[in-house]
Amino acid sequence: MPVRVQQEDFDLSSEVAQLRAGDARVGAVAAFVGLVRDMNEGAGVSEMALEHYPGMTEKALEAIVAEARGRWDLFDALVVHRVGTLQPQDQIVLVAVTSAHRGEAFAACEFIMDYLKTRAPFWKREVTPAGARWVDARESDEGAAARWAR
Amino acid sequence: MPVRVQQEDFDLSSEVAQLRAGDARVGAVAAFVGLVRDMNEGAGVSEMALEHYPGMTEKALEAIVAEARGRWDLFDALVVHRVGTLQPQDQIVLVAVTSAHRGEAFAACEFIMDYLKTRAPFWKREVTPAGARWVDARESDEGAAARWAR
Amino acid sequence: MSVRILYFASLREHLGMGSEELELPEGLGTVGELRAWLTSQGREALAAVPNLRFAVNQEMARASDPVLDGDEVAFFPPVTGG
Amino acid sequence: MSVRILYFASLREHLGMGSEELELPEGLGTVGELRAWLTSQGREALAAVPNLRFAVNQEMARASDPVLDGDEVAFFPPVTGG
Repeated sequence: MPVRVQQEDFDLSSEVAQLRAGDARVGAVAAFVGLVRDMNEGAGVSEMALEHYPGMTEKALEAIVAEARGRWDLFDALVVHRVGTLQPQDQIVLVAVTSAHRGEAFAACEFIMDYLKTRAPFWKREVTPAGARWVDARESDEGAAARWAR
Repeated sequence: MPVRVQQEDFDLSSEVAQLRAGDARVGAVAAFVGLVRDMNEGAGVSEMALEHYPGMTEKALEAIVAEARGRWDLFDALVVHRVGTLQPQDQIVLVAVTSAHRGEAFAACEFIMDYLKTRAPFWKREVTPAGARWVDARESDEGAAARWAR
Repeated sequence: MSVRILYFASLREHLGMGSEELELPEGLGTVGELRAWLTSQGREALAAVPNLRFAVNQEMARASDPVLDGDEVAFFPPVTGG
Repeated sequence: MSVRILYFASLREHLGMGSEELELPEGLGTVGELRAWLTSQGREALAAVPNLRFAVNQEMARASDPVLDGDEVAFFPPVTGG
């Protein structure tokens, strides 16, 4: 399964080890981990909750991974995204990609993150001293995804 | 120490955990791992030896990390590069970068790899069925590094 | 025709519900028309959320995309995962 | 003047040595001149390696960079780490 949505935390080393297990063609692994920050838009964040759209989330992530595999020569790709309640410093998302060479691994990994940020149905709600609030989408994320248009 | 040259293997999770330890400002970790492939330039590779220039290697890697920190808003960056004898599937190099946002983490991580590939004094020697041979530098690596010129 | 409607995040909170099953009146052919009708039926938050997004049968959709009998139609604010 | 010379990788193998300490004759002012002189002194591999690279005191250098008394000068093929 190249995509997983789960409440549990994940371990970067074991996920990457499993992704490339036994495949000696792999010369490059690019990985990204997104984390809960204790500060966002100028306010302290003490807790974050992640809501998603079960069913569509998995389909959207699989479509993004399939699109990446169509664009670059990858051996494998993995997306793990957590849902539920998280604290600052907690891991939110992992994207890992294996390829023969680094250029393709880097590009595919960043592409998957940029598309995930604008196309995968997750929503963040954060708790600040002023109360809980839904996180606003960042315009820069639309711009980042648009770079890959073709 | 942001750079290490060592014979021993490294663990991706522990390196990243240490890099971001206690820093709740970190929202993004980009990491790259380079691995020994069992095939290069059309020949099977059974073993690889990595030679380096002790003293200069560390300085060159530190200069590359410093350059990356000057170009992007990073919290921290780490380079671990192995030397000695390695087998296919072994880890060769780790580059990991922490930042508030993913764009800077991805750019800095790829920049460090591209510069390392052309400016850090390491040389690979691989054993193939036809005997041992020094790996030739790839022209595409010069091109990748030149992209960052400014 | 009959459709299943889903609401997420701030929209779900404003409406006080995550989903509903509805019989639609004749003449509702697109997601945009469905949205307008739902707004007129007391679900004003559908007009208030900036940059509202749509999905039909769990795929991102546009206001001009068709809605058919048995479809699952979702409304939500721009996504903020990652 | 006296310099320490280092050779790496295929160049080290071809020359059969990794380093040497040398007294240079008068008139050798640059890395390029040092290379030419070394080649003329029986170290022909210095002319044979394509795209030979240089470092002076552990920093990448050019053929036109100066060599001074006490310097550490390294010659090696293009790097291939990572």
